[in-house]
Amino acid sequence: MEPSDDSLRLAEALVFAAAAPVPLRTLATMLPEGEEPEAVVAALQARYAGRGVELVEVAGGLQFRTALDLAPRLTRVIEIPRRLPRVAMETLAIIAYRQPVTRGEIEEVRGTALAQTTLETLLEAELIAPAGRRDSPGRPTLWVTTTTFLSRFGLKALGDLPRRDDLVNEAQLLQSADLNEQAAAETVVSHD
Amino acid sequence: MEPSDDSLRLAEALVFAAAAPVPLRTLATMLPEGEEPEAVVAALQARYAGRGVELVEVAGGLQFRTALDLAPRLTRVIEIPRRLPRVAMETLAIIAYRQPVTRGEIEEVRGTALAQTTLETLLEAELIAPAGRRDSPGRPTLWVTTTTFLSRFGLKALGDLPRRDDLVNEAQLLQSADLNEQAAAETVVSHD
Amino acid sequence: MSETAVAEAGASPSFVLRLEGFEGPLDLLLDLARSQKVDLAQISILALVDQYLAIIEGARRVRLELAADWLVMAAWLAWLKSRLLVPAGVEEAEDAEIAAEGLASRLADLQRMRMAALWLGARPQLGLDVFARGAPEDLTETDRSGLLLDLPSLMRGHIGALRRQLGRRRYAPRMTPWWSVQDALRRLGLMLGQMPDWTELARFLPESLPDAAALRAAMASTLLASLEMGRSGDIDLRQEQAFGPIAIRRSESH
Repeated sequence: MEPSDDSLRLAEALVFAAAAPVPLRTLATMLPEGEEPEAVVAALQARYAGRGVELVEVAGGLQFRTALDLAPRLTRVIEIPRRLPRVAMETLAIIAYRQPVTRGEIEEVRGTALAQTTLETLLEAELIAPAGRRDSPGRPTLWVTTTTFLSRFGLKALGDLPRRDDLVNEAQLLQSADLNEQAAAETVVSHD
Repeated sequence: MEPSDDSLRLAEALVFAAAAPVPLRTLATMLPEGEEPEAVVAALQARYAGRGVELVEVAGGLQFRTALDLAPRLTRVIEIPRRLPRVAMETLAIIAYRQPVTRGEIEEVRGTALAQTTLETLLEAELIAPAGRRDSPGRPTLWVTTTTFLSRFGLKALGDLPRRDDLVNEAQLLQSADLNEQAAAETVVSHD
Repeated sequence: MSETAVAEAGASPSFVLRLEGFEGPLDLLLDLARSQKVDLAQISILALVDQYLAIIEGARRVRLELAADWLVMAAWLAWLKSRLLVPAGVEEAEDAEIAAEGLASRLADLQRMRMAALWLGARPQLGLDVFARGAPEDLTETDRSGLLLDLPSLMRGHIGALRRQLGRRRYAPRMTPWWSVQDALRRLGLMLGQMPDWTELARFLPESLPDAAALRAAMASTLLASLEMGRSGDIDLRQEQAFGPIAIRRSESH
């Protein structure tokens, strides 16, 4: 069944207004009886395809986001924060894959001490959060990633991260991830 | 000249992502040479006409807004009930236990004057009601609790209120009163 | 980056500056391993050890201050190398191999995490590459008109009111425990047996009294008690003159 125009308008307004991704079940409660939220989302996604803003599924919900190709021109007007330094990105990746994880375990993987500022940077950006303590000597804090992490990197869930076995070499990885070439190239360069 | 689709996409993304209304001249600086911002805005407004969100001109520029007819359906009302102020709760308890009772008697018990707003709060909440007047000088109004009072507190009848003895023993109360006596003494003196 | 770092490792002292670009010994080792251009699972640990030791040696030649962990790793790698080349026995050879495998797997782990970081970094990031709505609308309304009413808070109000009332009522003067007539009767009865002859009434007063008022009260009670006992014939009383001391003794008829 085709979703009604009224449902489309309602969903559009709801997701448009929200500051954070809107969970599908929230949308479902808003829709008239018998209307499938998935069908509404699909229709809305089709309507916005190729436009300046797009409807994406992220961090367990729906959100409108500007099209990626417009970024270079938009950032001339919109102020953007600095990208995370390499150490922070590596630390974030370790936390994402091994969570919950202690600082000591992160240092073990990286083979070197972690500067205090690194965790602070990630905390400040709300990408990680403490989640209790490990029952081991010193009761070290355990770190996990947040929904902001998912949202920032455009992930629906942690399951969207590549499998560990696929993390072999760059060429393969970036290809398999089906990423925008420009963005990938930039990052690789800046990584050097 | 018809504005290009690229210009429309850019304007759409810019207005969407901006934290404040976007002035027309900011839009103008973003557009390719020869593109009229007014024409772009008009085309974008036409595209969004009748949709869940609308492109509106507000003070200082352009902004997306939820369609007016949808707002009431999307607005969620969050009820955060207030607590009664301590004075009001004490007054209500005095009325509940001693009804019918005059304002003067309440003041007698509390040892201090009762602000008019306190009785008004209770009246407004329909927790108390006047019930005639006492045959004494000035014929003061007598106050009693209402059936709303009973239902709001989940009581079948006034007899369901815990008895004084069930609650505390007087010796305990006296003791705790003694503890406060230094502080209380001043108040009592001034009341005298 | 990796190729140049290794190429320069042997000769030029300029490589030492590059050490600072590495995040610790494991980072350098991974970079060296990657430059072997083979699967990390098949790297030559011996070659890796040689390269690392050469770089550390070079750094020492130009007296670069090296953090302890670089040297610890160097010492451990030197040990590993000696065990891999000339093991003292089968067991030692096995230990060395396990250690080498452990190093290889740590490097593979770090490599995977580095790839993950790269993958993440290549994703369009919200707030950097793509943008959400800059001015979200708050479609919630707060209704604070309701009242939160429950019995516990009503009871707290009730107790508060009681306390207030009792707190003021305490100004009624409290009864002072005066020496009562009953007390005096009891004391006179007890003491009379020990007093053979006329004894002044004042001797029958309690030993310690807080103040003059209490003394007067005790005197009055004791007088009343003695009068009562005199009336019932238990004792005799006498007073030589008006306002003179009163003396009592056990009645002879008893």
